[in-house]
Amino acid sequence: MQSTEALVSVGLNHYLVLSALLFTIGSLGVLLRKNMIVILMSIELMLNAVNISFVAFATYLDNLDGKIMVLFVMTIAAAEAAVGLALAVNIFKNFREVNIRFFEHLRG
Amino acid sequence: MSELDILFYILSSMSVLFGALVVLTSSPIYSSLYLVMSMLSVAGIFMTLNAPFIAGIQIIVYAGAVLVLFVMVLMLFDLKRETKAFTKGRFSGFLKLVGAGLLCGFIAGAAYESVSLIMATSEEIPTNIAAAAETGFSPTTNSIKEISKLLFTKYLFAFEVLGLLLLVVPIGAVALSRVAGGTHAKH
Amino acid sequence: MTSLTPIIVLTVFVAIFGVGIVVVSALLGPKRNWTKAKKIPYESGLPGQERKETKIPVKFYLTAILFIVFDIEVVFMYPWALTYTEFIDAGLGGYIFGAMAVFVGLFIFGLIWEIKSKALEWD
Amino acid sequence: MGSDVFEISVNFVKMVAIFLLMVNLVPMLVWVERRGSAFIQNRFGPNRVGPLGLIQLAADAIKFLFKEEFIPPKGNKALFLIAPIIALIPGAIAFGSIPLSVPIEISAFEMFGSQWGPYVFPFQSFEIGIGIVFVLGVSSLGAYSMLLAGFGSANKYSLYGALRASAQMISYELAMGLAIVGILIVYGTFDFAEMIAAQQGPLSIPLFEADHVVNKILGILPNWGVFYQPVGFILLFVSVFAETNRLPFDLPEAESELVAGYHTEYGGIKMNMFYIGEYGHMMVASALIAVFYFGGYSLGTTLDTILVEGTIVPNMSALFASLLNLFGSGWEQSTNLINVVRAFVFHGIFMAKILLFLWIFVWVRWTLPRFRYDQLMDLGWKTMLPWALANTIITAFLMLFLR
Repeated sequence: MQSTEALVSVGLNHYLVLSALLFTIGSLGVLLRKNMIVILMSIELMLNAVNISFVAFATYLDNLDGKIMVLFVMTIAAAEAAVGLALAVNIFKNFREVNIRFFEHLRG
Repeated sequence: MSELDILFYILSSMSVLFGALVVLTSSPIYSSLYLVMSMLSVAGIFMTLNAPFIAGIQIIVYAGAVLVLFVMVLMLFDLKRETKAFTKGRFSGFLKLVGAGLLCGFIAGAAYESVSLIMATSEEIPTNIAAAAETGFSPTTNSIKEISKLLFTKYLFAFEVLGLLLLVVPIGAVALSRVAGGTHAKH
Repeated sequence: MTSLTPIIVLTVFVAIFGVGIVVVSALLGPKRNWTKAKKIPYESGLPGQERKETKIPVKFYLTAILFIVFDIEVVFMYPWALTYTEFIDAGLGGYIFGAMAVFVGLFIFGLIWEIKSKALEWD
Repeated sequence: MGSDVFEISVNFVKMVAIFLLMVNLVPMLVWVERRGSAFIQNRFGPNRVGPLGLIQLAADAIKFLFKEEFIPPKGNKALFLIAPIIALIPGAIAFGSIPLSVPIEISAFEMFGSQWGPYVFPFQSFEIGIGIVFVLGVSSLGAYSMLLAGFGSANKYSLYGALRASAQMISYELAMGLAIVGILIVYGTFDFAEMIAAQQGPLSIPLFEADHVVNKILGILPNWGVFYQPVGFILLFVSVFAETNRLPFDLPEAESELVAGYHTEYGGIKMNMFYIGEYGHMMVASALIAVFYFGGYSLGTTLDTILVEGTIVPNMSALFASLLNLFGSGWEQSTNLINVVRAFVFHGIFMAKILLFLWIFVWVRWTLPRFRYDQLMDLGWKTMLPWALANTIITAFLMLFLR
């Protein structure tokens, strides 16, 4: 690490560490939680972490491709959340329960 | 400690704290509300990264649309407080914890390596936007117009493919609700 | 650069203002013990209809999903509308209009499909 | 927020003043609503307490403070209490980002023995480069206060009302977004101040030369946005009624249908905070309509010149100068005073436009009947949205040639 001055002024490292932290929290959520909707939420959290590092690199390397990729990542995340929740509602309507334990009942 | 740094430390600690609360709270309604707060603080972080347009879009798309759907669906389910929110398997739980720790270590290491890698290739990058402003290395000024110009020249194909994707998603969601047992099934 | 501190200061101020009013009204208000009738949820006078398992129609989520998808298409039109006149001045008017014509065409096709498939019917 | 102590304190006082302006305008609007509805229904309305019932506002506010604190026992206590506070925040922040008048330029002056440098104070709580996107994003957060209020109070009618209200609010946000796309095509900027600047001068079509007869006739009209985007104006106007749950779109709160919807279990000051939130959204909506389509704080160049160079600002600043001379001397020539007075004159114009649109909100509420819920949703999805798309495409197509 550079001198303590880097600790004071916020640089690219700080944004990357922040995005790494958020990414691991999201992946922990996916691994540990049973409720399907909370898993979808932690996937949103992971995608947010990716967005932070995209924008951080776009700002510090001063090219705009990162910011355009963020727009695309947001669209994909929203589409995935929409379809995921449509599935969750169907499962809830049939099984009155949204925990992952029930997924082995699905045939095929 | 310029104004920008204090802002960064406040917002990043808020987003990490609320992100952790999303995963840890047992009742899903509270975790979705913590996720809203985490999204808003991430939008604030985009502001400190000199990307106000992306912050605005994040508030409209994520906090204003996606999470309204999450909160609405959770209210419809009306799940009470879950007792066994976390997977109960002792061995599998332990395995997952170790896996997650490894993942965290890899990512943190990759972050440090990539920065020094980039430092080596391109010329000296000022580590702080405020410092950058003084040294004349000013980030792109009115970047909102440059973003859209780049979007429609270089990334036009991706833009059209996204239009197609956004056509498929509603049709899929409606088809899902039409299937036997779905909410709008034809009975 | 749009500075962020005034927004945070205003939010905190409004939140403190709101919490303050609620606390003041809680302190000033009279304290009475509530009769049983006051405790049950208000259903415009009809006594005790509170069934155990309230059956709430689940079809609100379909509107929210359609809203997300069409909202993203509207959000993608913001940068297009922003530099539309600049593209025309640069002589690329037809190109940019064609690009958005395809995108809006898909938007309209999705909307017509939704209307025809009666996904938005409210009983 | 500013470089030195003076600037920070002025910015903070300005922010608090604009928020209090919004909060204090609410009882005034309630009074306008009660007297307006009385006028429309050919009766008197409150006129007992003070002249024309004006003290009624203060009486209502104080009465609300002394109401009993009621929290439904079976409901979710935390969400029940958070909901009214969240109802306040979006309206206040959106209102703070709209420029209410021209920025005030203060040249360097000497006070308390030290020299204070020149400042420029924007006449708004905070300056934000992406005006429209920010206001749209923040106003879409309003749906959360409804959902939490409905879920917090354990009453199934209020949950049903909250779901209906937020479903209605989000489906009209699409038509609002597309109407704003039409505005963006015409002005090509997100910032409100640049939009208002673009609406100066007489109306003219660039296709014909300046002294052509068509431009002569049109020249009478100011160069406002409503003449460029008439359909967009109608779309935004209608969808703004639905955004703020005002009649004829207020079915989720209708007494007869849904027992006053999501704020059934609320009483006293918490109910009042929902009103402040609703009226705050109405103020933001009428300010947006004024900025997009009616030239914001400017009245078109001819009238502006009368205001600034002509008679009004010089006379008023002379009047203020004579008043201020009682304290200090030499206020006549100070340009700072003239700048401040000019800003407040333009602010007066903008508030006049906002109050006009607020009166239209009240007027429509007491004349039109209420929509049924499926008619309401069909109007949103099946008529407003296609019209908004058609408006955007036609505007883009015409801009290809008129440019």
